[in-house]
Amino acid sequence: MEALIALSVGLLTACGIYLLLRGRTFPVVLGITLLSYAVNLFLFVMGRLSIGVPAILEPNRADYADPLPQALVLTAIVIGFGMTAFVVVLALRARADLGNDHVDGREP
Amino acid sequence: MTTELTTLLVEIFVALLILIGAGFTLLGSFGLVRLRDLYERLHTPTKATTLGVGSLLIASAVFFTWREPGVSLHEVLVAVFLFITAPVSAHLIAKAALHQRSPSRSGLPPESLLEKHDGHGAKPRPNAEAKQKPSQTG
Amino acid sequence: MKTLFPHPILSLMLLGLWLLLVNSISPGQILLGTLLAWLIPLYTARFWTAQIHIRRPLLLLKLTGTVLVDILIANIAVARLIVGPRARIQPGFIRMPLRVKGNVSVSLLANIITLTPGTLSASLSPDRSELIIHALQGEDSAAIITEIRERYEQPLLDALEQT
Amino acid sequence: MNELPETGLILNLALAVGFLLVTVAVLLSLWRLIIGPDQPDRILALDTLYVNTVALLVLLDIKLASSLYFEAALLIALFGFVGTVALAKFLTRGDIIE
Amino acid sequence: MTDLGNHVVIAPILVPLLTGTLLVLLRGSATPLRRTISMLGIQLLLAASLWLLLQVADGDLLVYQLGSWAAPYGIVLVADRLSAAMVMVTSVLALFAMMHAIQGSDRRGRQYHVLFQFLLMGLNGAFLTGDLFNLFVFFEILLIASYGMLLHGGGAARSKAGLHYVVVNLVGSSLFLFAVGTLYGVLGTLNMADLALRVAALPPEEVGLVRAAALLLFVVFALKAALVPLHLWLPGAYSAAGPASVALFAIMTKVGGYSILRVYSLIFGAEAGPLANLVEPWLLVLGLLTIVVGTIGVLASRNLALLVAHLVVISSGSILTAFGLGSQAALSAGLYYSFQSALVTAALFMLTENVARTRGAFADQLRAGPMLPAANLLGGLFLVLALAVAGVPPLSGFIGKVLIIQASLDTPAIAWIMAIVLSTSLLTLMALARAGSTLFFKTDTNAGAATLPNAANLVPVAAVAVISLLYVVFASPIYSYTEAAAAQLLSPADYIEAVLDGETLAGGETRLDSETTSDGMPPDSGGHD
Amino acid sequence: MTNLPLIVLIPFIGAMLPPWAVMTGRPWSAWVTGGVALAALALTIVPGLSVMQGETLIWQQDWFPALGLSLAFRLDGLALLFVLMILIIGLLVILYARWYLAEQDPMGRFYAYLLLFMGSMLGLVMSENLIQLLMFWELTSISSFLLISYWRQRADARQGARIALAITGGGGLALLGGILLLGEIVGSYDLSAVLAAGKSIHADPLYVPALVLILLGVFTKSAQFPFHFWLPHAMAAPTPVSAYLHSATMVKAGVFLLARLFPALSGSEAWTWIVAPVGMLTLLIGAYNAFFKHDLKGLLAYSTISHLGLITLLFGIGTPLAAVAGVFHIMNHATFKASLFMAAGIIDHEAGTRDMRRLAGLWKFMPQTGLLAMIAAAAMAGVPLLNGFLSKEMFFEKTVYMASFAESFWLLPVLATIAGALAVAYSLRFIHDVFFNGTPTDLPRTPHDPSRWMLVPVEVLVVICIAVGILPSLTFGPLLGVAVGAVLQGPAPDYSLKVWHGFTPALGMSMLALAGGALIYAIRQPLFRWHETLFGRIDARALFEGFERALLWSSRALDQLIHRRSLQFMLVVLISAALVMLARGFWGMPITGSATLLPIDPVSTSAAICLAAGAIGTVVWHRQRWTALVMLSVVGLIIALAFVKLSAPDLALTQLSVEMVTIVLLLLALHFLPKQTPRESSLPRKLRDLLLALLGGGATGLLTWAVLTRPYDSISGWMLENSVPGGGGTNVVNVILVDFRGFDTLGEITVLAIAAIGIYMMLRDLRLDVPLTDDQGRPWSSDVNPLILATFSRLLLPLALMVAVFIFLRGHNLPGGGFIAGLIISVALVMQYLANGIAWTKLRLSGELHPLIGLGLLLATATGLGSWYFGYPFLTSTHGHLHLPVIGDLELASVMLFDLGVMMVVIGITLVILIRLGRIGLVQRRVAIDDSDLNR
Ligand code: NA
Ligand code: NA
Repeated sequence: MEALIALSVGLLTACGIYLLLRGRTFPVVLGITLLSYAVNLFLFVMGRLSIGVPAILEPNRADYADPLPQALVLTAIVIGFGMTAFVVVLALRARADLGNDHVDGREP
Repeated sequence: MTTELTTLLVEIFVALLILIGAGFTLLGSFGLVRLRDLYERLHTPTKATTLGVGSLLIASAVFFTWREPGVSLHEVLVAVFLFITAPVSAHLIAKAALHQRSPSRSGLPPESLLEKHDGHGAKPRPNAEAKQKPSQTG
Repeated sequence: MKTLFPHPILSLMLLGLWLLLVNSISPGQILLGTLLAWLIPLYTARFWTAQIHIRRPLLLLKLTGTVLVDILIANIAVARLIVGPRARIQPGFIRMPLRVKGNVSVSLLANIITLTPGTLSASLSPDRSELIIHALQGEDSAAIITEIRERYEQPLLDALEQT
Repeated sequence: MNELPETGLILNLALAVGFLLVTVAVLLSLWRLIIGPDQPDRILALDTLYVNTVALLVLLDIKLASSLYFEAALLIALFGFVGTVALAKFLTRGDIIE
Repeated sequence: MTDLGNHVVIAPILVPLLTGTLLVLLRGSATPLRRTISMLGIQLLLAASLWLLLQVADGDLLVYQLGSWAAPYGIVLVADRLSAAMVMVTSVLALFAMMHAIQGSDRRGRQYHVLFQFLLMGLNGAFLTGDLFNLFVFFEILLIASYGMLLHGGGAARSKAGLHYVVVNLVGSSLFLFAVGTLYGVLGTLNMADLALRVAALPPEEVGLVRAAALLLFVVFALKAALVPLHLWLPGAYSAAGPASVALFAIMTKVGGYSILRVYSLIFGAEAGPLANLVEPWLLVLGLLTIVVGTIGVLASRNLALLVAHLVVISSGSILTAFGLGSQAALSAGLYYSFQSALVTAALFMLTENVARTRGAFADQLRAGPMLPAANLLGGLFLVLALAVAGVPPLSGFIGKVLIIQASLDTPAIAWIMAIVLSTSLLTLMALARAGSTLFFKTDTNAGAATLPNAANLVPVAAVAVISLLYVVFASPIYSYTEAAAAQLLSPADYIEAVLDGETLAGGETRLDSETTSDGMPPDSGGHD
Repeated sequence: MTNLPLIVLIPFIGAMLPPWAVMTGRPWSAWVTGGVALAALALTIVPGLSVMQGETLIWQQDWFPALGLSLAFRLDGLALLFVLMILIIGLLVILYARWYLAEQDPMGRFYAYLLLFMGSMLGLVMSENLIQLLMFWELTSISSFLLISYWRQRADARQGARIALAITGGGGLALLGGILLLGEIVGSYDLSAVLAAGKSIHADPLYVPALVLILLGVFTKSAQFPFHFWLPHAMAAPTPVSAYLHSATMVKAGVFLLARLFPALSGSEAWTWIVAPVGMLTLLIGAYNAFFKHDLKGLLAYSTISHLGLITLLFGIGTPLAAVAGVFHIMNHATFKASLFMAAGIIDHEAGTRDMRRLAGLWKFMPQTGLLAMIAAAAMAGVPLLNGFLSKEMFFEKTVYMASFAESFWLLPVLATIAGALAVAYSLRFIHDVFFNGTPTDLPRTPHDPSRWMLVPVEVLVVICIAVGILPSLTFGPLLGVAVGAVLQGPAPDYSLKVWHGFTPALGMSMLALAGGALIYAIRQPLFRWHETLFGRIDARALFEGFERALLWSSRALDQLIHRRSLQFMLVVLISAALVMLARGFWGMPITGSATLLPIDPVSTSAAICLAAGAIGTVVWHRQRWTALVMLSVVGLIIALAFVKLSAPDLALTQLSVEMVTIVLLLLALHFLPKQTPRESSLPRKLRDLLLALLGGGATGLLTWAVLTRPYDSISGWMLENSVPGGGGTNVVNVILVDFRGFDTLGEITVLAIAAIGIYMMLRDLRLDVPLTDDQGRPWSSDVNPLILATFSRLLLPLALMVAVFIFLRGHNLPGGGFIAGLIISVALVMQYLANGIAWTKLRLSGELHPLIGLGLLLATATGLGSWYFGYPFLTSTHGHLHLPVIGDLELASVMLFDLGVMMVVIGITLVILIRLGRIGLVQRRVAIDDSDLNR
């Protein structure tokens, strides 16, 4: 399972980076989103993998997933959402101001 | 009835529901792959998949009702929700497909009809509700 | 009373929903559920512009039963079509003029058509006068329209619209 | 609660088969999603994928004998619908909130 | 009721937060009211910062346990000499920037004051937090506020620069999370003091991972600090932003520098075993390179705002070069330099706007424009600030540069540092002389008439000029403070002890025994039971 | 003693007066300035007298001990000599400038700059601390920049000032380096300590670098070859400035420093081999160029260069007697050169030109000026009975003395004589070409002697030249004595200040020079032509300009290379940097650890396949943006499933909700963006990006693998244990979010609030073209709100609200919480907008949603502040059970209020963002309709 997760993180990062390096705003936003998925997944699994043991306290269970990375990822997701929303609107603003959707503001 | 027998019966019942549910779920997706045009494919998930998941949800309701104290019916909520929304989703997808003139094996309805359904040609009836201010009671 | 309890049926539904959600019928939860079932419709009342007047509740109940049974039939039918030879599928579009007029009844009819055997409501004309239906075995469109009219549209008309 | 019997063999077997079938369903939906060919096809496939995952979650709930993931299933059902509506409306109207 | 004095550590965060929130609630209120509230907030912040500074000046470390949860379990704020000084400089800068903004540039959009306050909150939080993930959160606060402030006023140039700035920083934030995640994944904690303890006791097989994370974190901080080659975002962003915004941005590169200083002295400091002094060699080389590249930018700039933006890069390079030397004298020199360069570059940005405004269509372009009616005043202020920033006596930059060179005298890097610092100073001076001579001396008779600058607009600029002089006059006490701050940084044991309250657990030891459990309990937990 | 700093301070304070005084009347600024200089001079008298007794006065005040910087002033013979020169010539220049400056010249500014310069010069020569000396040194560069560029409208003035600043300022920086090294060698920056260290400094390995750097400062300031070229261009300054800066003060600062540090630095081979040749070259080049300049001030400028070379050469020779000659020539040169500059200024002022090719026969028009100029020029030429003769004689004597040491040194007296002859020639030219040699041609105005007072300063200086020339030991003698004592830091050598030394080789050289000079002048016309063809094109300014242009060009080229305004470039750099650092971190370390791993199951594998398909699909279809978006949402869904599988229900719920809102957001945005991405990346570019992507993916994958295969131990055990007793909730994740790490959450909602504000700001007045057709060119369906959707979506709202309340209330103990509840409500409301439109929905929503942002933030903060009231830190929570009849046990926690704040912020923000974004199209369409109305 660990290998699967590592591969997933790597793949998401790779796809995110490739899209980040495109010349138009929309693919870049998609890239940012993919990259933040990678980051969130990565940050989450830093508490290691555990199946069927959510961090909801129950009287007869001793095993729990590490709750702290989950809390961190929640924060990261929320912040990431705010940032994505901002950059999406900025892309629109740039398109309106610059007349095109190239990240450098000019058609190549 | 002994506890063991109850357990067995419930288990068999739940197992059956699971198998039926999973089977229909698969059937829905299978149709998605097998059928030949979008309009045909639209039939399968709306019916089979919805029923399949509904069956699984009932299995869950039975299982938890039996396993934990009290009646567990909240799964019904999801099932009802799916049954209400699935046709709406299908309707909207079909509408989009007709708008895009997605090809159909049997041929699309006449263009004039599609134009009319797109709201072109005939003037659409204005949405009366949007204009009038809503009263408290509606 | 109307302003205080704009939608008693909705309120009841919501209370039921609450109890389903919490999986409990303790007095505290009933009280809390009641409170919410009162407050939420109060806030959302203005979204419910069309008041549904159920004239024949029993007919509606019967229709519900018919639909549920038809859903099961529909699934088996569809299953056979999917798994069986594809040649058995002779699809076609059917244009069905509507007799129901109300928002709720038109919507209900469209949904029922989709959930029941072999048919799918593909498009409702913007003036709500007709429905384009896609049928998996649509050679005999008249028969399909007749069946829909008899099985679903008429009961809907009777239960919700006929005065 | 602790005196409850363990999940039995039949149920486990059914769960295993169930997981297998739903997993295949997921992959088939994914296949349709990938091959399209039209935009509405992809919406349909995505919608089905959402419902398939509801099925997976229900199975997981039963398997873990814990209803902790019920809300997730509920939200997937809800958001699958909203997503389908938004994607479809984009195709017919462009402006989805207007 | 409690003594409010106990909460002085968190005040620099809460004051702007509450001011900002109040301004959000007063959506649509009149500009004078917004200005008054904003200004009052800053004055309150200034008072709080001063109070905090006085509290830590004698060497006390103030630890504030949020939610009464002890470190390392909860988040703590820590005020030492360095963080208090950073907060103080931020507050002073905020005052000047706000004085400038309320002369009219805040009017270009309604949200200026809100964004300004939240940016202050982010800055102060970053300076005060003792928790690595919380540092990330405050980074995000200050970044998103800075995105807004950069775009404040709108226009094509800002949109383009903003897009670059935002996307680059979003990637930076992702890297931050990768780094923090790895550190947590290996060390199992987020509190910086606790991280320091655990790094010191790191088993050899984990060294590679932690080093990778630490270096990745360095990339993030270097990006914020505009260390070459990660400075590319800065010139465009800073030159496009309105001066009322960018005046406050002058401190933002300092956040990067601060974080480098904090993390690599505390967590990866001298006691970090195989990871000790991890980034110093990088810092030294890249810092010098930054100075060179910044100077190239200064020479090549065709407008004043861009030139000043490159000056920010140079000053960042100078500070990080000093930090790269690592000795107490060098850190102290870097800090001394850092405080004044933030103020001076901010004032230059403000002056740029004043000049641009009087020159009409010529704005801040470095070409002959209309005769300036107030050339003496504007040019005089420019001269003073230019000298200060180029490191020419008798202004503050001179002492800063001398201190940095002096700190390098007995190191092998002396030749490089002296050659680069001195020659770039000359080139900077030449470029500034050219710019000043073009702007204030040279006139194009066909250029039409310039307008008279608003004298009130120049008050903050003049104030910084005076401060720059006073900074030299009182160099000795200021340096004593930075020296003490550097000493505090170089003895992280005190910090660790203060934060963990004497708890000296080595990494890997269990913390789950009942004793430590009760340590972290709030005094009133379950109070109503 | 204590008035030493006052001497320096007075001009600085006085510099503020002239701009005020000028308001009373122009002359007032001159009198005030003169008064300031006089006051400083008066203050010098008492300490000056003690210095003449051989004392060295030092006043010291700690300033910045850590740096070695103290406020320290020193008055010894050398300093006194310079102070007197600065103040006395300064007074004369002030007087002269009063009549020199034209009506339109702002006089207040002139005198202010002049006093600034005077103060800087005084500070420089009186500094006891070397860093302080350097500060004044740079101040002289800056104030001279201001003085040279005084006529700022003139391009040559601006440029001359910039060249001067670049050269002398740069030299100052080198000097700084040298001084820091010297201080490092000696251990102190106090001059006394440095001088006391004496020759021991030479042994230090840092000596040569220190010497070179210090000499760079000296040579630039004193216009030594090859830095001499700034001086002629500084002649664009008003003539009083030239008379002051370029005779007695600014340019003398360099040689002053040579003299000042003479005991510490001189006497080594390096010293001799650097200083003497530079001095000699400068002497010759200056003299040569002076002769060929047609501009009067140009001639004087090169002559100054030449004489500074002479002084430098003398110090370079390094013997005590040479030093005596050097100091003596400093004094003499100051007097005759200042008077010559003033005379040149008068000629320029009265005749309107300084071009010697136009000037001629002025003797008839201005005999008084002519006489004074003639005497001063004779002094410059080294004519006996004038002061210039004496020091030049001493110089010749030293060259002869040096020649006796080595055979090859014979060149020295020869070159000295040639330079002497050239000096005679240019002095002759100055007199003959201007005052005689025919009649003036085509002068702008008719010249005549200037007003009486303008001549007084020249007369004073010329009288000194004569007096010193005849009675050297009675005039400059005593001052020279103490000055030399100070330079040598010991007893002065035996030297005699006599007019007649008998027939010495030096006298012969003098005579030879006089004769040779006359000869050179006689054949000037062919020489001018010869010079014109050989060196006519060489122009130092053009060289500097060329250098500056090259610097500018190369920096612009480099700048364009480095500072590319390309996002892709920035990202490539950033990602590469991260990769390099990761590689460096991992280098040589094992990747895989020893922890036991979990098995892989088919469901997870299939999910991973979906994830991969979604991610790769997003990349593959990124040109078909809508399709890419669909693929992206698959990734989001699978991530949520992963969270479910890996025991993180809260995360799954949040991920799903955020995912939903993000997709709606992206769809809203996509409407206004192109639906396709053009193909514009070249194949190499794509391959580069692919490589970088694969490396990045590989790196994070390996990082993940490395961490996951290692066992660890974390602080979260404590959190599990304390969640119920400390935080009052069984959902540990939620307790961490709202309690243990509630501060993070407060920050997180602040980020959201700021994002909303920024977005709100960006959307104001946003004008975007609304596409009238879909990407296949088909007009949009006009069925805006399909009925079936509208009908069923209305049912959704109350249901979703109910679910949200449920999720919110249970969050503390079970998966859920304010954030998720907020998003559910938001999505339900967004659904209303989707199905029914903005206008319809807005009418039915009670109240605005914007205030929720501020109120939520306020509520969350206020909850945190509430704990202050009970004496606990910010965000300290409390919880407890409330026993109510019928209802039973009700658990309440203060963090629920906090969570409520979070929920409010989330609702406010999501709707503000989405609805405002949705409204763009609405507004645009309305605008379009209005426009078409207008057109009709
Ligand atoms: Na039950
Ligand atoms: Na002539």
